[in-house]
Amino acid sequence: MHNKAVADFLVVENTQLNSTNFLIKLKGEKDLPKLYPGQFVNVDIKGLNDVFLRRPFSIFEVNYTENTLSLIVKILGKGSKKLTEIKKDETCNIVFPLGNRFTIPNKGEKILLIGGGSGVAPMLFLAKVCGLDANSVNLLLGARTKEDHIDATNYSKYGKLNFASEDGSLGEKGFVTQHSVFLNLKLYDRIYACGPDAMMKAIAKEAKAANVFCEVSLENLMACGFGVCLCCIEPTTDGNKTVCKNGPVFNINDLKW
Amino acid sequence: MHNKAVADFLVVENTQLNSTNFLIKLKGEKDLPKLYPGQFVNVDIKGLNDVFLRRPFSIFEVNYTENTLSLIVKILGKGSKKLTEIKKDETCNIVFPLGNRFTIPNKGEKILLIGGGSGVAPMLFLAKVCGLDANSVNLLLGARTKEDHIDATNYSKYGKLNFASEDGSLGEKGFVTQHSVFLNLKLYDRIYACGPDAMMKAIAKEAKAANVFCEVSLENLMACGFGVCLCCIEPTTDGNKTVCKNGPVFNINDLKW
Amino acid sequence: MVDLKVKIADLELKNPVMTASGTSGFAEELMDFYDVSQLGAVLLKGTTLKNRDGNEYPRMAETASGMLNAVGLQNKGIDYFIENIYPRIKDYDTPLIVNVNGSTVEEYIEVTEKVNELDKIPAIELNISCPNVKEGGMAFGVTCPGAEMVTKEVRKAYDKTLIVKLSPNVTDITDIAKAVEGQGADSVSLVNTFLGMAIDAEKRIPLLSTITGGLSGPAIKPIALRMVWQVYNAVKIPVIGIGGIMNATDAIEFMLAGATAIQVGTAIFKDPFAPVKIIEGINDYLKRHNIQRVSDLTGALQL
Amino acid sequence: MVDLKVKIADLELKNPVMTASGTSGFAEELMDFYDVSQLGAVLLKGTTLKNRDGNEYPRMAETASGMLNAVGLQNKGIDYFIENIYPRIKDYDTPLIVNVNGSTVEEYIEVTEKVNELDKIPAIELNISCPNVKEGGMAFGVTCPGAEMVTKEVRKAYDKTLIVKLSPNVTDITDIAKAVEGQGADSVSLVNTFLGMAIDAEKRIPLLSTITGGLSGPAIKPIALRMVWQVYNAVKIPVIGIGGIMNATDAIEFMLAGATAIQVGTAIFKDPFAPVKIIEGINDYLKRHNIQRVSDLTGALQL
Ligand SMILES: Cc1cc2nc3c(=O)[nH]c(=O)nc-3n(C[C@H](O)[C@H](O)[C@H](O)COP(=O)(O)OP(=O)(O)OC[C@H]3O[C@@H](n4cnc5c(N)ncnc54)[C@H](O)[C@@H]3O)c2cc1C
Ligand SMILES: Cc1cc2nc3c(=O)[nH]c(=O)nc-3n(C[C@H](O)[C@H](O)[C@H](O)COP(=O)(O)OP(=O)(O)OC[C@H]3O[C@@H](n4cnc5c(N)ncnc54)[C@H](O)[C@@H]3O)c2cc1C
Ligand SMILES: Cc1cc2nc3c(=O)[nH]c(=O)nc-3n(C[C@H](O)[C@H](O)[C@H](O)COP(=O)(O)O)c2cc1C
Ligand SMILES: Cc1cc2nc3c(=O)[nH]c(=O)nc-3n(C[C@H](O)[C@H](O)[C@H](O)COP(=O)(O)O)c2cc1C
Ligand code: FES
Ligand code: FES
Repeated sequence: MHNKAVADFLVVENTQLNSTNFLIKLKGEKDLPKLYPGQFVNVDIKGLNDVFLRRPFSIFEVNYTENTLSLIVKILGKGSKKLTEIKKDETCNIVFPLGNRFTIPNKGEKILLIGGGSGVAPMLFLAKVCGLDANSVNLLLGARTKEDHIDATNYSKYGKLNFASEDGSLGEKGFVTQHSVFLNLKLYDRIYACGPDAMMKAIAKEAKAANVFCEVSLENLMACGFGVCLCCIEPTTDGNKTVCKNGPVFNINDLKW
Repeated sequence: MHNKAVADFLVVENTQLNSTNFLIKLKGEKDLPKLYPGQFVNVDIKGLNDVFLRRPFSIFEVNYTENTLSLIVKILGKGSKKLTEIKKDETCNIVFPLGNRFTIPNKGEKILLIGGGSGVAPMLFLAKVCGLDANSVNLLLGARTKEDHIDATNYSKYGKLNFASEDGSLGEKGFVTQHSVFLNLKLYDRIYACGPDAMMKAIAKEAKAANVFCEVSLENLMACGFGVCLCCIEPTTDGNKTVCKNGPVFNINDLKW
Repeated sequence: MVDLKVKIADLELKNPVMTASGTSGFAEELMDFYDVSQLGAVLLKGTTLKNRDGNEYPRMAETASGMLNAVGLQNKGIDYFIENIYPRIKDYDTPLIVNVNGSTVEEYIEVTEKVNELDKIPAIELNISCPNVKEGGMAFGVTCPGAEMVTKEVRKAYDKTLIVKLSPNVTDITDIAKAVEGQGADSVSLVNTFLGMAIDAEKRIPLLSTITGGLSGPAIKPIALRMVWQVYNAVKIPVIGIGGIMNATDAIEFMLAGATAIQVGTAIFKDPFAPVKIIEGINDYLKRHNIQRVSDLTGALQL
Repeated sequence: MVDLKVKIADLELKNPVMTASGTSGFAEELMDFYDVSQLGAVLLKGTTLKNRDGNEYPRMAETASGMLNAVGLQNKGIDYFIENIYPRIKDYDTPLIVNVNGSTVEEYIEVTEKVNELDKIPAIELNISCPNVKEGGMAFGVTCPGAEMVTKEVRKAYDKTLIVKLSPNVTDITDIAKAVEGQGADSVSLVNTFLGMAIDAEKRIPLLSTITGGLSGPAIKPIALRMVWQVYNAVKIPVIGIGGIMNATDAIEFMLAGATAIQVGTAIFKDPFAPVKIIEGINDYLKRHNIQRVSDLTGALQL
């Protein structure tokens, strides 16, 4: 029943990962509930006259022992920028946990996880949670340049790391959909993706053609984040669904793409 | 002509003076113009959703060598509270110098300066600027309790210090208008006062009765601070005048009290 | 102990704090956070006769101290509500009020008739003020004849408490309030959203798919408060105040201006607990000011 | 170089950025900060036939992203203006526009006739939308017959550019805009302030001496922008956009929505340099987007 909360978290870390991405680790006062890849939190951005609503960020890492959760925050506009300026020991108020979650794959399945930009956050979380043999997991991370990539070396124990960059400065040159691990999608039992809309659509198109199970996590403009305002809709075969509550994870077969 | 400015100042000091008052010292980039007792600055309070307009504060001290000006800020509501939380090395945007000024007394005149609460700020500034023999200046500072008084010992070189407190914990017990130096106003050539409205009215009444020159500095709600909005009016014998531009200093004979 | 109970015609509320329609779903979403039985009432999402997909994305734009929405009454229709949602929520221990919408008078009547049959719905709020739909909606709410007509017909079809929700997009809201009072409305709630617009200057496009949308949030509070005060002075039926209420102080201001109860809308998006905190805050205020009954606040502004 | 010039009927402006009436005094106060000749135009403080003391203190209340004012047209009357203020300011190198007010049509006419004689005043703005005075003011601005009547009479008395300033406190602002256009207005400026109210919950009193006042600032921007867009699509005369413009982006949004020029009001209180910064910001935008003439922005919203 009362499975969601609003709470002040303590900022225990704020590390700049690269030119535009920050890792923000938040410690809860009460014990965290179990959190799942795909879920997000809605953050109150304080101290700006022109930011009124909260801002949604995916859960990237959870540590139940420390009672912390981490976000990867990319500077996009005024709210995200302000959030990256938050300091250790300040409080950060979040609404959580929000959204549905990715379907956890079955043992033995071969999976491809694709993250673009700050969309890597839920993908790395998912890789960790899957609990699969690293050999059966391909992680494909895409960004514009090497600079924009987040260091994911720690995640090689959860899957094979592959990189794509538009300028070829890290991994293969081009979009993720041009990467060699993306060439034959029939190799995978499941594909999961999170990233910019255009990327999600390109992936969905290929996954559909290859008839492979594929879940994508969508981003759009939210007012409430928990399903009451109906602002964040995505058209589906079953009508308009909320990205914040019915999503953010959708099976591509349910989308009208 | 262009004798007013809007500028970012650097906070070089923020010292808590007592339970509710803070001394904030601001350093300008450009050379300060000559500033006069009675003038004020209008401060942009950053980082609050519910504070939209600037907040006016009297100039308390000026140091042309350091290029600094200081304010005494008393916590009254949300904006003043936030301002007292400003940190050294942060910037503070002010519009300045605003308002008219106290009439500087002539050599040899006997004067009484009365400051109540944060109204001590312009009084101490005036005491310093007068350049009179300390023997001819009586400074009367009033507050609720000793705790609420600001340490003014440094100012004894500019005049004789007298204190009034409602509970008798510092100086004489009672309001400033009950203080012994206030008993015979005929002793003074000029009386200057700054403080809460009720105090100003009580002083004005006695000064009028004694027929002594008296200037009071008024506080009221301001939107612009430089005379364009006509929100901050005080009725005078010559019609409604703006406290921010025609004031804040008024000769009591011009007021409709 | 202070008495928080208020009455909207025959409808008794535990306290004057309701949630606004379209900002609290069908109460279930709030149940994810806390027990809605604490609330004075819950206004359910605007309901029409048939399924409505609502408007296209984007439906939301943030503005200074507010937001624009262009949801456009997305809902699955009254029958779906009755069959699928009502059974799940009907036993919540707080009055559930259906927000009734239509493109035509007939549609309003049909929805009302169906709601009239629902035991556990003690009141309806007639929405003649939605700025986000092409037909009906606000059109009825901005002229006296329009407002009169639909109120009159719905009144005939409804036995329980009839609240009419007014549009602020009018020259004189007291005219509309008096018109619906004259046709038997038990209460008026105001305001719905203001018609507004937002533009992306860089891309030179509107930020909403519908170009214009409804403005809500603290930005509108001063106007809403003025309207509540005007309407309170113009009608005899209880007034429900809505518009930018974020905290207990805001709620109390609306009551002082004349509201018998208030609705919390956009504030819920920032903090789902806002209505609960507002109840607590009102309680504290009454204690601090030594006021026995919250109803004593209604219209208690000293002029 | 980009071309910032715009035309309001026969009135040529260096750039589209004016200051709004009542927020920039008689231009002299801005001269304390910078040379007003940089500005597109300066709208002078609302002027009436006779001296007006305005309303009692308190006249101002801060609200979320805005403020309420209840100044009530304090001014020394048109004769005082002509004798004492006009000589001091008439040679400022920017169009000075008198904001004409009255309680009766006759008063509007008399003020207009006197202003008509002033060589250095190239235009007037007819204020039929002030919410802060008991008679006249907004009363003329909220009905078509009222707006028509006063516009018609003033038009007869005035040879130069006649701008009519519209009230947002109406059901359909396009009706009023069309009505004044029909009576010969050269341009419409909108919006004036929204009628609002603020209360001190602790003291249970209104925060303004007049109970209600006019709301301005960013809070109203979305509504003002919508109205400008509607009016732009309804009339042929140039539209001047006003309401919560704080920066160049806001100004550009109003132009995209259909404004030929804009006025900066409340923003001046926060930063007297706001109009100057807005001019710079528009200039940068045009360069960045490779747009030659600022006038190309007017109505350039892509739907
Ligand atoms: C479910 C979900 C999970 C997310 N997870 C992450 C994450 O883990 N890390 C991360 O960095 N970001 C994430 N985002 C995106 C993040 O919420 C936005 O970057 C942030 O809200 C932007 O706020 P801002 O104030 O910086 O931008 P603003 O200044 O408000 O806007 C800047 C520009 O970006 C556009 N914009 C803003 N938010 C969105 C959006 N959600 N969709 C489309 N356009 C938008 C605006 O329209 C505007 O043009 C997520 C979004 C969603 C919905
Ligand atoms: C010319 C001038 C000089 C001043 N000099 C000083 C100074 O040197 N030191 C200092 O501490 N303060 C000074 N003040 C007062 C100071 O401006 C206010 O305390 C401050 O603006 C309050 O802001 P706030 O956001 O804290 O209060 P808010 O939260 O906005 O308001 C709190 C309460 O105080 C009332 N209030 C706020 N400001 C005023 C006011 N100016 N007059 C009457 N009631 C008010 C409000 O109506 C409200 O009830 C001066 C004021 C003026 C006009
Ligand atoms: C996203 C959203 C959806 C809304 N949907 C409805 C609705 O379906 N029916 C209705 O009468 N009002 C609807 N409203 C208006 C609110 O109930 C309320 O009148 C308005 O938002 C003003 O209050 P607020 O400022 O507290 O939000 C909606 C408002 C928002 C923000
Ligand atoms: C303090 C104040 C005084 C005003 N006086 C006048 C006036 O005399 N005449 C007039 O037409 N408008 C007057 N206005 C309205 C402004 O010109 C402008 O239309 C309104 O404030 C909206 O713009 P803004 O949000 O940029 O301030 C006044 C506004 C304020 C805030
Ligand atoms: S953001 Fe409100 S329903 Fe999704
Ligand atoms: S505050 Fe605007 S005139 Fe004084």
